[in-house]
Amino acid sequence: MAISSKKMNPYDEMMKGLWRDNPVFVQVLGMCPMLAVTNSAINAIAMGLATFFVLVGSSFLVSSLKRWIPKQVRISVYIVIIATFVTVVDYVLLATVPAIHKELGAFIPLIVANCLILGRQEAFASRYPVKLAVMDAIGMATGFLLAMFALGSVREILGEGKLFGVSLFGDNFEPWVIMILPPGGFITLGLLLLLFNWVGERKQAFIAQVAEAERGKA
Amino acid sequence: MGLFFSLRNSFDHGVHPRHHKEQTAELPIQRVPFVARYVMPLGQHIGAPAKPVVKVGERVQRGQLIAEAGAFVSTTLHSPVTGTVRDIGPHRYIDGNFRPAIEIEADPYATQQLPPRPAIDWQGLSIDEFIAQVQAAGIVGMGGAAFPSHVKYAIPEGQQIDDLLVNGAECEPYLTTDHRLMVERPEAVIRGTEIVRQKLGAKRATIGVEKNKPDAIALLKQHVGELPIEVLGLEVKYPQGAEKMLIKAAYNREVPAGALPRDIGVAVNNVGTVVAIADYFDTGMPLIERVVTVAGPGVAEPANLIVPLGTPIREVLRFCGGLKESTREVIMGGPMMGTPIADLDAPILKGSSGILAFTASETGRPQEYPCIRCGRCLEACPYFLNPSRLAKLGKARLFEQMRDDYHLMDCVECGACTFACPSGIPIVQHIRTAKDDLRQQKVRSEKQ
Amino acid sequence: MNELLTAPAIMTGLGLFFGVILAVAYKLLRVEEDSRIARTEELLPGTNCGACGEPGCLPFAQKLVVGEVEPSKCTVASSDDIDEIADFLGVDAGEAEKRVARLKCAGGKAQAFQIAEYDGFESCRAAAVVSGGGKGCSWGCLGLADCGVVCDFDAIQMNDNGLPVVDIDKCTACGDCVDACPKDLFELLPLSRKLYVQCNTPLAGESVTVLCSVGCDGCAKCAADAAPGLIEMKNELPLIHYESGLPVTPKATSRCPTGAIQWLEGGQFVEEESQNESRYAQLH
Amino acid sequence: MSKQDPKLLLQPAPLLRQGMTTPAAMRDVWLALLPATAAALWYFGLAALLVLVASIAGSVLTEWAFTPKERRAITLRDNSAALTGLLLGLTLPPALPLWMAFVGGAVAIGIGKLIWGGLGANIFNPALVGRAFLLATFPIAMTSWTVQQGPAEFFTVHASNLTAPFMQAPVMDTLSAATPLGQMKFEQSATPLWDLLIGNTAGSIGETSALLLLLGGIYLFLRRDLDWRIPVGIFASAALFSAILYGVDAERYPSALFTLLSGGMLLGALFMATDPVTSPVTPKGAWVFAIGVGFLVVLIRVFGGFPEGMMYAILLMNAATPLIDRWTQPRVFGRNKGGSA
Amino acid sequence: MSSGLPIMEKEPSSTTLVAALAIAGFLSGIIIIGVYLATFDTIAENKARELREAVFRVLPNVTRMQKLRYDGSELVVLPDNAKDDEETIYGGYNDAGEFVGYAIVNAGPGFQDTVRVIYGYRPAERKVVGMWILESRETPGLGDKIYKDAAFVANFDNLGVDPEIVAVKKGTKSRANEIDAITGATISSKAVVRIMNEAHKKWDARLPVTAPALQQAAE
Amino acid sequence: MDNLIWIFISALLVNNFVLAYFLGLCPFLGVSSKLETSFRLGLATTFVLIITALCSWFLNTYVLTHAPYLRLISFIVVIASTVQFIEMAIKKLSPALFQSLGIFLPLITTNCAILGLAIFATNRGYGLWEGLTFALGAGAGFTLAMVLMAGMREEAEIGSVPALVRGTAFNLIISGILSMAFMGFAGLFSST
Ligand SMILES: Cc1cc2nc3c(=O)[nH]c(=O)nc-3n(C[C@H](O)[C@H](O)[C@H](O)COP(=O)(O)O)c2cc1C
Ligand SMILES: Cc1cc2nc3c(=O)[nH]c(=O)nc-3n(C[C@H](O)[C@H](O)[C@H](O)COP(=O)(O)O)c2cc1C
Ligand SMILES: Cc1cc2nc3c(=O)[nH]c(=O)nc-3n(C[C@H](O)[C@H](O)[C@H](O)COP(=O)(O)O)c2cc1C
Ligand SMILES: Cc1cc2nc3c(=O)[nH]c(=O)nc-3n(C[C@H](O)[C@H](O)[C@H](O)CO)c2cc1C
Ligand code: SF4
Ligand code: SF4
Ligand code: SF4
Ligand code: SF4
Ligand code: FES
Repeated sequence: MAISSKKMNPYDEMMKGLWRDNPVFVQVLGMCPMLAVTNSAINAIAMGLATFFVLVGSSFLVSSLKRWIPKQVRISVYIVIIATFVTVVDYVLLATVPAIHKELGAFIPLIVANCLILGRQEAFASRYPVKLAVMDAIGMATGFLLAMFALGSVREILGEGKLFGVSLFGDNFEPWVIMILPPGGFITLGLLLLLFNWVGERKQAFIAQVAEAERGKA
Repeated sequence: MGLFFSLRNSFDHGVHPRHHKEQTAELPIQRVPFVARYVMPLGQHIGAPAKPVVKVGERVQRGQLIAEAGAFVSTTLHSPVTGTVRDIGPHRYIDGNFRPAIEIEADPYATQQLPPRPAIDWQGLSIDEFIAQVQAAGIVGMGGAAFPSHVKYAIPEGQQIDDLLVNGAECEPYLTTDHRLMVERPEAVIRGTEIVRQKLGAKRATIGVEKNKPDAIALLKQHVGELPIEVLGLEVKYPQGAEKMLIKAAYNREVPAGALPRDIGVAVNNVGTVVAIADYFDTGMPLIERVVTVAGPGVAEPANLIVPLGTPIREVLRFCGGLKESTREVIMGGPMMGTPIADLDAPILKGSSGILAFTASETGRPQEYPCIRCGRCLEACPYFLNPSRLAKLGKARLFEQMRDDYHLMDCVECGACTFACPSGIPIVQHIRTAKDDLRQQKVRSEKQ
Repeated sequence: MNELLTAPAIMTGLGLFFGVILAVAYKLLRVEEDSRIARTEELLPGTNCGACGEPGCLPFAQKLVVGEVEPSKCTVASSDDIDEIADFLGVDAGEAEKRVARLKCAGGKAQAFQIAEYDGFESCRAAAVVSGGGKGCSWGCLGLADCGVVCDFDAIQMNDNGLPVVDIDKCTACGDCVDACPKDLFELLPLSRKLYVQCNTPLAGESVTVLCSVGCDGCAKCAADAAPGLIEMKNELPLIHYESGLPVTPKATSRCPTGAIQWLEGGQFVEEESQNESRYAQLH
Repeated sequence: MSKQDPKLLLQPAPLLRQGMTTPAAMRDVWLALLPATAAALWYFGLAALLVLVASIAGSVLTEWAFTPKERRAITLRDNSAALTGLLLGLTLPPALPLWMAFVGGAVAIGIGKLIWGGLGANIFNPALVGRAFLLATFPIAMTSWTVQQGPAEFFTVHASNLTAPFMQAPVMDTLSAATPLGQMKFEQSATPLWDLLIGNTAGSIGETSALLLLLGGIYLFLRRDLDWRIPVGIFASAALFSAILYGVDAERYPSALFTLLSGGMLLGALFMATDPVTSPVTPKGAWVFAIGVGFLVVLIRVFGGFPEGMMYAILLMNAATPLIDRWTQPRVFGRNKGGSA
Repeated sequence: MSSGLPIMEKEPSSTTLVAALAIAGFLSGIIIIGVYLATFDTIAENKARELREAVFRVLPNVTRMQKLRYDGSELVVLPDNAKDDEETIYGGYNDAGEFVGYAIVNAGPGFQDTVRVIYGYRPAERKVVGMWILESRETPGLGDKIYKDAAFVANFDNLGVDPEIVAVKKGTKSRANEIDAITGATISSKAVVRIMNEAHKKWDARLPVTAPALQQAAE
Repeated sequence: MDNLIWIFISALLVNNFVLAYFLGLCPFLGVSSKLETSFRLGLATTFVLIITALCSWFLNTYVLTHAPYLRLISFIVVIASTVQFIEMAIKKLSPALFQSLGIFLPLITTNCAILGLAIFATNRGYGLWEGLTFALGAGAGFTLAMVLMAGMREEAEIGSVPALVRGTAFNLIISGILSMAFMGFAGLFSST
């Protein structure tokens, strides 16, 4: 196992999931739920929260139990752990918010297959202490949640003229039906990503400019 | 299909550029006077360079051997003038690079007469002797590629030439050297054809001439007499003169890719080549001069000329009244395949069929647009390649893919695709660039 | 109550069943392979997400080990992990001394004479196949940046003089520029070889100087000024025998009439004066 | 050396060119579309003109805005962005709100063309990407057809045309009409062929007049701007498939001629499937492409959910074009089909 | 990972592996069953309520229901928690426990994907008395009008089934067995009709005019 | 029979797993850069989907009737283990087959198309044959989408896609256009 001896700051571990290593925009993971259930902001948030719970929970467990899990079966054990959490979420949602559960449909169970979750177990939780693992999971899950929310709200606003079901533009708004349909999901996420890249590039250019200016001064 | 082809006498695809031959088609061939300095590059043919047999300071006679063949695929060089060898070393070649060459300073007082020699009895020669004679005469293909002719005549064991095809297509615009030769010396064309036909043991010979030269076709037909030589009018289409296209047009047969015409029993010679052979056997004159068309909108007095090899292009142009002010580009060869000339001091070579000068209005580089995949290049390419794809891959520097998946190496660089492209994409240049890169990589990997 | 038992029972059963099957399969069906592959796969996140463009972590690891891909293609691993993989795989690369690409020509626009004007698309090789591209010296740099285009590390920039300047920090000596240059002008040399001939022409004397003001005219003064045997004149160019072990000093550059031989502190064509300054500083 | 010479140019051979240029090809398409466009104005009046202008404006402005300054002059001069706008406009209903037409033009160029790298790089037909986007986004407005009002009421503009951006178009029941294909699909009633021929039907701005479209196609063919294999292949395969169905059940399925003359068949087959950029370059590929389009159109029209399938058929075959191209390389001279000598 | 593990650390015995998996399975089984049992009642209740609501919606005046199943010859009453299958329908009864009509569920392809329809049917009058969509992925704004458009749903409140239900262009409805299709969503409308016609064909002969009497009182 | 045909067409075109259901996007976006690989991944996925259909039918019929709450976890464990077993077996028995198809197996088991198939098939109450047809259609649809996507990406790779757009953003947008084109199949064979 590769446990780096470098000192790691839990806060940094958390923050990196939000932007620098954002699971959606940078790592391109978990695309299926990202696109499938983001046709409204509320669904996106529900899915994001479900993922949050599963990710943080299983990271905690995996990190705590890592000493007792033989390497050869670790994937299988992780899957069992994750699937257990997902089943729990599934039943809890079904019992408490059946309407949302119906909307999210088959995608709750599919959280198990979200590469993001197993990926964090393998790449992080199984290698680092509990505290770091949980912070990392929180960061990643929040990054995922934010991305879900961004996409969900764009799609809901344009697709229905509403946000969280509240009408924004009055009755006469012409909804952009495509936003709710699959192509709209792909294209909107593509454009969001483009925006993300563009901002990143701008930032780089800005940093370079500042550095240049400082070098000029020195 | 077959019937259709034989009626049409052509190949598939190709393009129809304006032929622009009116400038010089009617002008008789003139001789240019001797000048002060001649440069004979040692490698002006395909194959190994020749090896000098003279030294700096040595006096040479016109027609004297100055370099011997460096290998079997190589040929001899003879002095184009009587004079003194001034230098043997790097001189600028028409492709802009420096190449080893023999520089001869003409003797201004010499008569420049060829020492008279008796005609050679070609009929008595065995094929091997014939081949040796052709090599000794320094004769190479005059159709442009400058491939040593004797090599073409050395037919490997087990192969048989049935047809000799003499290439009088002259499909490149502006050029009229072959045309003038056929019109002015039809008997030499026929005699040269007959010599080669008999020596190769071919059953028949065909002289293929594009139909835009009706006078040449008529004259040749008159001179054929009883000989088994057919004079065939061909559709006017570029590149009718490319040998594989010519074979397709004349005999409706395809030479397999990578193979030579002789593999399907055909030998192809340019009319200039057979005339050079006729002259050598008649008068003993080796290849020391050739016919060159000087034309194009940038030339003051276009002409068809007999030029001693090694004459600087500058001198040839001076004889034609020099370049017009507006000239922007001078090329050697035809406008479709010729080489742009960087330095007018470069010499006329055995393979130089024309010197063409163009002004800004012809050489304006077309505005390049992205390829719109219109397919015109595919329908132009006589080799049925996919030039659009080749150019796209070339731009992306995917040279291996061009070679392995899109038959880069089959391209003869005829330029038909670039001619046809509405987007002004320099397709052939991408192709040449790719070939050059691959060639260099191969040399490098062989070195290691 | 019944259900309270079925669930754990079924799950334990499944676990046992597949545990046994897999354990047995693992024993019977295992295949030996390069142990580095397994180790590399260990270091990868194991997400099998395909984001690297390979069909999974194992195939990615296989390609990593043979050097076909770079570790950073994995989007999931953190940068530390990636460093670690790079370290692990880099063990046997064993680069003793840093090498950089050096250019055998200093004849930029201001020094080398152009006899004709190339009018085609921007590429040295494309220009080279059109009658040499019009540069008087047919061995010199054409300045159309093929080398810069192929450099994956962004290490080559064309300067105002039309010459490629290699950023010696970015250059990894990958050799792509060497392959790309139609004039064979680049060579990969250890950074420590400071005495360097920036010219490639086999011409000599006046033939050179009419074409280029910084070309080597083959005068052999450098050879005379260096330790005997260090510099040999070959093809009208100085050939420096570093392998001879003879002392190499800037003195060899002192009488060069054209500056074709240079003492390089760092990169080539860095501001001309500072380089000359350092040359003189070394001399005196 | 000859320093006193005028510095010669080294421009690689060939120096001669055919004379055809890409902007000229685009101009030809404009000319070819002129008669059909004029007829559209005759039938649908000013409203149609406004829709065309809006979609062209959307296209051209987007092209302008997202092209780096130094390339702008060239890209706009090649006429292709405006052509995309025109072709998109011709496929829109005459009563479409202008803002939607504008959005369509912007999407056509933005997503259909620019993200691919501009002219020549796109795989999908930009005009149809724009239209598919509009149809999926504003399905109701995009399927509200109007009856022709004729030249007498040239200056009539529909209230829906002038809807404010992002707002819903008012329902216009008085003028609404079904297209021949809609009637066929949902009522199994075929419009008389003569009406289809001269364009006396409801439909999108440019698709109604079969005769004038054919005329434009013939012009393009004569100018060698389009690959004749594509329209011929589409017509042949669509007619064949449709004739077979007609043979099976003449009550339910349209005849071959109806299939050829109705809807976007002619506009699509002559002007959109033939977009050189998005159709195969190889001659054999053109056949495969065309037959695919012909088959898919009939499949979608007859068995699918939409009355009209031309747009989707072309887009689907566009997606397959890279593969078609790869698998239909011409047989190289002197080689057999497999590519060996 | 599957194979070729590094031979660096000592390998745990196969039994350890099997045991680890078994233990993980065991624990997860316990957790899952725990959650399952804890949520079971609520979920069951939710489901039942949903079904009840649907049945009540398509059968006016119905306040009680029971599950019926066709066993090949006649309808038999099933307990409420029995598993549904294709042969299951629901009987609706009013306050007084009198039979009102059947609620029938059927599914079939719609415009985009499967549509599940439930409708109320009164054999005595040979009339459909209500329709509701249980599940569909029809296009928002178009196809989803089959349940969002009250006017369309109202079509089914008093609809003849003989010879079969027919969807006609909006505004042209003239006979008892016709419904107005939704403009712009003719296909979804027709799909609903087709699904109902199919179900009707299957059930028509099987349904007695009065269903078996209400057995247990649903609260 | 009609029903089976519709299930097949629906999974292949109308409700394409990738383009309409958003299943299996990770490999679809990640591994579709080369045609050859895409096609093989498609085949391997179809194979795993069929195994999945078999497993889930088996579980549904014999195990989950007793314990429905174990659906998710048992699907996962059984499918993953079965595929892993097959992977090992192929690797041992036919290294060639392993190199061409087997290396994809781990990637496939971790993607949601597989689990999605099992869940959809169960939700819809498909029997064995329906499940297998569904798997075949979904696999063919996945392969079709992969191959089309790879063709386009290979073409765009050597084209002039702006640097800013290159990468995932571009892949998503062209998937969107492809998905839009596939909308043309909506309602196929379900109308009239
Ligand atoms: C594109 C192309 C065009 C050619 N055009 C002619 C031509 O017009 N006349 C000609 O004699 N040779 C032409 N050649 C050269 C012939 O292919 C062939 O090499 C020549 O006729 C052989 O005769 P030679 O060896 O005697 O020159 C052309 C070659 C190419 C590739
Ligand atoms: C829904 C699902 C998701 C999975 N996700 C992952 C994953 O993200 N990464 C992973 O390595 N294995 C994952 N697996 C397990 C793999 O399919 C496969 O069994 C495993 O990679 C084999 O690894 P091993 O050889 O280390 O046991 C998943 C399995 C399932 C059923
Ligand atoms: C994006 C889009 C989604 C559509 N969704 C549906 C739908 O869910 N249900 C439906 O019946 N028609 C839908 N349609 C319309 C059908 O394609 C078809 O045009 C319509 O059913 C014809 O009905 P009409 O004759 O009433 O206009 C949709 C059209 C588009 C463009
Ligand atoms: C014959 C022909 C047909 C064309 N058809 C279309 C078309 O249907 N849609 C379009 O956007 N552009 C069309 N164009 C213009 C151009 O090819 C198009 O803008 C490119 O696809 C943009 O890269 C056409 C051009 C020609 C020459
Ligand atoms: S230059 Fe090559 S590719 Fe172009 S037409 Fe000629 S043979 Fe074909
Ligand atoms: S002729 Fe030019 S524009 Fe047309 S396909 Fe060929 S390269 Fe492209
Ligand atoms: S070094 Fe070579 S590749 Fe680089 S610019 Fe000079 S000639 Fe071109
Ligand atoms: S003479 Fe030397 S320095 Fe000058 S251009 Fe030639 S190679 Fe370069
Ligand atoms: S989230 Fe669906 S395949 Fe990765």
